[in-house]
This record gives sequence, C-alpha cells and structure tokens, in this order.
Amino acid sequence: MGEELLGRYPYFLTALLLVVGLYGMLGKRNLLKKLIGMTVFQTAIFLFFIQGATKQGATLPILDPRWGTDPARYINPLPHVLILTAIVVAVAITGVSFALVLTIYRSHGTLDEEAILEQGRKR
Amino acid sequence: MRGLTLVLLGLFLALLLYAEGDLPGRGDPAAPASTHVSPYYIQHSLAETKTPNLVTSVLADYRGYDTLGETVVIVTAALAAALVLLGERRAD
Amino acid sequence: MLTRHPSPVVTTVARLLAPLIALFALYVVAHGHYSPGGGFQGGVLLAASTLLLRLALGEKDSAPAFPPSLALPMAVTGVLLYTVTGVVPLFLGGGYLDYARLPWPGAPAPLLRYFGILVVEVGVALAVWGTMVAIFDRLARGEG
Amino acid sequence: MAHLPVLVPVAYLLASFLSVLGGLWRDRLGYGIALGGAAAAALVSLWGLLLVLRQGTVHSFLGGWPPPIGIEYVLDPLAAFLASLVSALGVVALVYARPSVAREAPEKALLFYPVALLLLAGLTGIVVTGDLFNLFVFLEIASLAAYALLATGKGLSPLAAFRYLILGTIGGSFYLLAVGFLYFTTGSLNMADVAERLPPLYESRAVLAAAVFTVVGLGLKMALFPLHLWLPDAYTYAPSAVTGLIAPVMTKVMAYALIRILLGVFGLTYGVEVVPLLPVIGWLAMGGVLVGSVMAIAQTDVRRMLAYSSVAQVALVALGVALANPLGLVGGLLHILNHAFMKGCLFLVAGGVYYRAGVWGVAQYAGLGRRMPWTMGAFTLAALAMIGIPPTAGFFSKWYLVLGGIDAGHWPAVGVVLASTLLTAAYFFRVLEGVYTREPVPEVAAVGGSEPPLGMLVPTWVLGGGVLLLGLGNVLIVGRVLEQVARDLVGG
Repeated sequence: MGEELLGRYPYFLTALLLVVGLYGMLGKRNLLKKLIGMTVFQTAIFLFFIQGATKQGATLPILDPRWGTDPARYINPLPHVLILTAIVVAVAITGVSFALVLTIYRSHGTLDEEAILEQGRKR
Repeated sequence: MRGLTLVLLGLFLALLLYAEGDLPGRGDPAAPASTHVSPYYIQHSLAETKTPNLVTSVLADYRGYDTLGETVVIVTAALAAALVLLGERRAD
Repeated sequence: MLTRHPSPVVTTVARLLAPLIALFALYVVAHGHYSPGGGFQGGVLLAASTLLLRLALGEKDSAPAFPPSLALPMAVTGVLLYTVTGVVPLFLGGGYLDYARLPWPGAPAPLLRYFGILVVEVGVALAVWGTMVAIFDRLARGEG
Repeated sequence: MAHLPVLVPVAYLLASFLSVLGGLWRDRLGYGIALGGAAAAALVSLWGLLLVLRQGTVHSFLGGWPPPIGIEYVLDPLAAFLASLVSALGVVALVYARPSVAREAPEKALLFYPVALLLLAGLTGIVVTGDLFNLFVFLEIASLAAYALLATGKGLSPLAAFRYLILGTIGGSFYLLAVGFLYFTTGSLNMADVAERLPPLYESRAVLAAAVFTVVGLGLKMALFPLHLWLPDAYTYAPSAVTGLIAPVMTKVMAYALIRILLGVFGLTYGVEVVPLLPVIGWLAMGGVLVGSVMAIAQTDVRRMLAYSSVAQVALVALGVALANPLGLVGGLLHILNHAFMKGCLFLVAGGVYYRAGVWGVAQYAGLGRRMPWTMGAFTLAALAMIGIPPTAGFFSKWYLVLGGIDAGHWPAVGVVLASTLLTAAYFFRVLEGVYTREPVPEVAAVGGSEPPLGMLVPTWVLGGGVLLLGLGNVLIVGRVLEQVARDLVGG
C-alpha cells in the first residue's frame, strides 16, 4: 500500500489540485477568484493526462536514430497532443472570461457576485 | 450553501481516490494506453509523414481535425471577446 | 489606452528584444517537425513580441509594427488557411484534411503530408498570433 | 461524395470566417454570407439525412486515417436527423435575428452572425463526430460562442453569461476528465472502439468514475435538474435573437451527446445493470419536470417562465432516455424535435412582442390577442403543443413517453408526464387568459403594439407551422427514423 501510494503520488497531488480549483470556482464570491480557481482546475486536468502518459524507461516522443521506432523507447505522444489542444481551449475560455469580467466591472463597479446581484434586483 | 459546496467537494475527492485503484500502474509499459493505439504513431510516423516529432505528426496529421477544432476555438475566443466588448464605452 | 513607458531603458530594450523574439518564434514554427514546437508555441511567441512592444511603447507608437486593426483579420485568415487546406483534398477524391491528396503532382505521400503539416502550422501560428493581440488590445483599450 | 458529413460543420466554419472578413469590408455582405452559409449547411444536412435513410450509416475518415488511429465522422440516422434539425432551426433563427439584433443590440451586429455560425458549427460537430475527444473540442467551440452570444444583452446579462461560463467550464472539464479515465483504461478515443473494449472492464472503478463524470459534465451542459441553475438567468437576460437560436437546440444537442455516450459507448447493460446510472437520471429528471414546471408557474417574466419550462422539457427528454426501452427513447427523441420547434416559436414570439411593445412581463401580455393576432396565434399554437393537445406535435412525444413508462412498469414516470401536462397548462393558460380576455395595460396601449415586421413574423410562423406539421407527420418520422434508432440503442 505504501509503495503504491509513493508510486502514485502525482495522481494524488493532481486530485488535490482539482479539489482546490473546484473550491475556487464554487466557493468564492469574487469573480476573479473564481477565474483563478478555474485556471487551477484546468491545469490539474492537464497534469492528470500528462502523468498518465509516462512510460518506464522511455524518453520524450521525438524519434531518435539511436533508438529507432521501438514503442518501448518513447512515451505515449497522444495525451500530449490532447493536452496541447486542451491548453488552447483553456486559454480561449480564459480570454473570453476576462472580456466578460471587464464588461461586468464597467457596468457594476464591483466584482463581488452578491453585490452585483443586489444591484440587479434594485433596477 | 457553503456546507453544500464542501460536501460536493468531498464527494468529488472521494470519487477520484476511489477510481485510482483501477487505473493502470504509473509508467507501466503494458498499460492499454501504451499498447493499443499509440505504438502505431511511434512505428509509422517517420515513414508516413517524414516527421520525427511524434507530437507534431499526431497533432497536425493523424488527429489534424482536433487541431483544426482547436484553432477554431482560439479564433472563436477572439471573435467572442470582441463581440462582448463591441460597442462598450470606457467608464471614464 | 496604453501609453509609452517613461523610461528610455525599457523602450530601448523592448525594441531590441521584440525582433529577436519574433525570429526565435519563426524558428519554433519552422522547426516543429524536429523538436518541441509548432504553430501554437510559435504563434504565442510572435504574440509575445508584439505585446512587448505594446506594453513598452503604448498602442500608438507600436501600431506601425502591428496595426491593431490587423489582428482580427489575421486570426481569421490563419484559420481559413487551415480550413481551406482541408477542403482541397475533398475535391480530389480524398477525405477532409487528407494531405496526401494535395495537388502537387509527382510528390510522394509522405512528403505531401510533411508539407501539409507545415502549411497548417503556419495557419495556426497566424491564428494564435492574431487572437492573442486582438484579445489583448481589446482588454487594454476596453472597447470593440 | 462519401465525405458528406464533414461538410456540415466545415460549411459553417468557412461561412463564419468569410463572413467576418466580408463584414469588415461591407456590413451587409457579412450578413449575406452568414445566411447563405447557414442555408447551404442546412441543405447539405438534409441531403445527408436522405442519403443515410437510403443507404445506411456513412463513415468519413478525417485526414484519410482509419479509426482508431485517426478521427472518424459517423453520420447515422440519429446524427443526420439532429444535424438537419439544428441547421434548419439555425436558418430560421438567423433570418429572425436581422431585425431583432438591429433593435436590441445594434452595436453587436458586426460579429453577431459569425459567432452564431460558430455556435452552429460546434453543435453540428458534436452531433456527427465519432471520437470522444473531438466531441470535447466541438463542445467547447459551441460553449464559447454561446457564452459570448448570451452576454450581449443588457443589465445582468454578462453576469449570467459568466456564471454559465463557470458552470459550463466545470461541465466541459468533467467531461474531459471522463475522457481521460476512459483513455487510460481502454487506450482508445474512438467511440466504437472504446465501446468494444469496455465490457471486460465493466467492474473497473476508473470506468465508474468516467461514467459519473460524463453524466455530471454533460448534465451541467444540458441543464439537467439539479444542475440547471445557470439556465434561467442566461436565457432571461439575453437578446431574443440569441435565445431564439440557443434555447431550441443547445441543451438538446447536449442531451444527444449524453445519449450517444451513455447508450452508445457505455452501453445499456452498464447503465442499468452494472451501475444504476439510468435509473438515477430518471429520478433526477422527474424532479426536474416537477420543479421546472412549478417554478415556471411562479414567474412574472415570460422569458423566465419559458426558461424554467425548458428545464422541465429537457428533463422530459432525459426521462425518456432513462426509461431504457424503445418506446420511451422514441418519446425522448421525438420530444427533442418537437420541443425545439415549440420553444423556438415561443421565444421568437416573446422577442416579437418586445420589438413592438417593449415588454416582457406576463401581465403586460394582456389584450395582445387583438393587437397582434398573428403573433399571438403562433404563441397559442405553440402553447397548446407544449401542453400536449392532440393534433399538435407535443401530444405525440408525451404519448410515447407515457407508453414507454407503462412498458417499463415505471408508474411514477407515467404520473410525472401526466402531471407535467397539467402544470404546463397552468402556466400557459395564465398567459393566454390575459392575452385574449383582458384589456391592454396602459403602457402597451400607449405604444400601440402592432404585428412585428415580416422578417420576424415569418420565422415565427415557420416554427408555428412546423409544430402542426410535425404533429401530422410524426408517424413518418417515428416510423422512418426514430424506431430504428431506438432499437439500435436500447434493443427490443
């Protein structure tokens, strides 16, 4: 059990990061803090994929004449590709959410969710 | 509300820890992800695309449509951000 | 609106660094077949060189290096390049994005795929560059 | 053309990008390209539907790589059917959007249509893909476009869109986590391939996590009770052209994605016998039908009422799926189609009323029956269909749902479907009573309130007529498409 735990420590750290990020998104009232939580959460998912791509005794997935095309020699390239895509998606979401946050701040003068809702109800 | 959030987070963490037991061992060369599809890329990339960087050949060729989608996502973000801020005036 | 940074040290260093970053970015795009790199990484570096100028010189003085009105059309052109590269093989009997069917007589399929990858990486780089600058400009300026 | 299915999303992409470039040059050109592209995509997907019905499922290998090496597009009857629905409603919504956007958000017109096309590209991409990760990419294209479009309204609209963005991103990320668990346990991303490799792994805890994350993630996106909290605000504050575009199709496509993955990849055996996922969804859906309908009765704003009604109706779709028998699934799938037309028509009416009279309140609809006979005629027709009065479309989907419930011996489900009819009648008659029996409120009487322009009235009636036609033609749709689909997915 102890050995398995040690071998798996990246997974557990990733799980912890996921929870931290989710807490930021759900538990915080400030919109920017929610965004920070979102970024942590997404990054944790990237780590989940990347830690799963490792292969014992293998190197990075760029073919090297010294090792030919032996699959045991290179780590799995597919999760890296997927995560490259997912990173770009995350960047795109962050960009749009910044635009939204800016608009909200302009029209309400605050980023506190409750305060904005309060203003909205008064109108 | 806060209590509910914490309960949900607890369930989430519990599920992640529960699922861990049946994931293939870390770095195991016999794991399904290392034996099913990915060896094809390693063995054929150079012959089929002349590209030694496997990440590039998978990204832009074998799964090129994902990458098109990804490029569309980023351009969508540009258009979306522009749309959101279109016609907004500075509050100064 | 961003304004010019008061310190001449900052502006001079930024003007020196920006072209070097852009040059390295081109290397990253072009060398993506052989080393970590490619369209996204290169595009982001290209954007970094532009944004460095924006931050140091302000929007007005950095406009000659990259006009703000260029950003969105460039992003769209980049992704259009990718999309059209995919459509061409469709009319030549292949699948969508089947680079081996690109119209280049005599070239073997692996070579066509090799160049197909390069073309779409350039498209991606343009799209990422344009997008980053477009979003940054709008956030810094705060209007469409 | 064996590669037909690819063309639907790609046609939207091309039209969208050309529309940006055209729009920057000449304003009218941008809209023209957008509308032309949407029409072309609709024709392509209808053609695809006919092709698939004649010669069976079409597979297209993207990049020329066969799965599981590459990504494949699968145009089966269900996908072709949904792609046609989405693209046809897209054309209607874009025609309607021109006058509506000019009134409600004129400064946004330049980029509105390209982003709307990207939304449609994302939705059709979700529908036709046969790859788990590709679905995620198109899911995010559609979601990003939707966040931006929903934020173009006034007041709390950006905040509502932001909350949707946060919850939607949680949903998307959960789905991505699910894909990760599936990938690391099976080694593949192709749906058919994963489905083949999954049965020996049914006892795996990682697969269980994947299933739970899929349900929660896509449940968030489709606003399945109790994950619907983002929906009412988002629909209420958005411009009516946006709700007219998003409300009929977006949550339904997400429901389709859930059907596709839960029944098509995990399989019925897994969802019912190994892990009781479908029964749980069924109970949640029943809660959603009741809560959504009751909340709709309590609303004073028509848009908000329709939004809560959407929560209830999507839950009906989920209930049909959860019954896990062909009749129930036919009911759920038919309800996707019917509800798209009915709810689309109702939201378009609400936008038309706002265009002329400038009001959103239920009370302010009083007396509009005489001032806007055509608009309110469409409203009445769609409302009757929502309740489920026989010759209209809504009756038949509820009929199949009830039959499915009886077939499964699931009496609570039967009761909930019947109760939803009564509750729906309650909130619509409240509006209709005012529309036809009362005098207009002073603020409406002052501005007159005649019919909206033809550019809005015609799309409204296209959907209104569709509600009637679907009712009359449901035998054809069920017989030619849905029965086969339902048998393939749940057997029997």
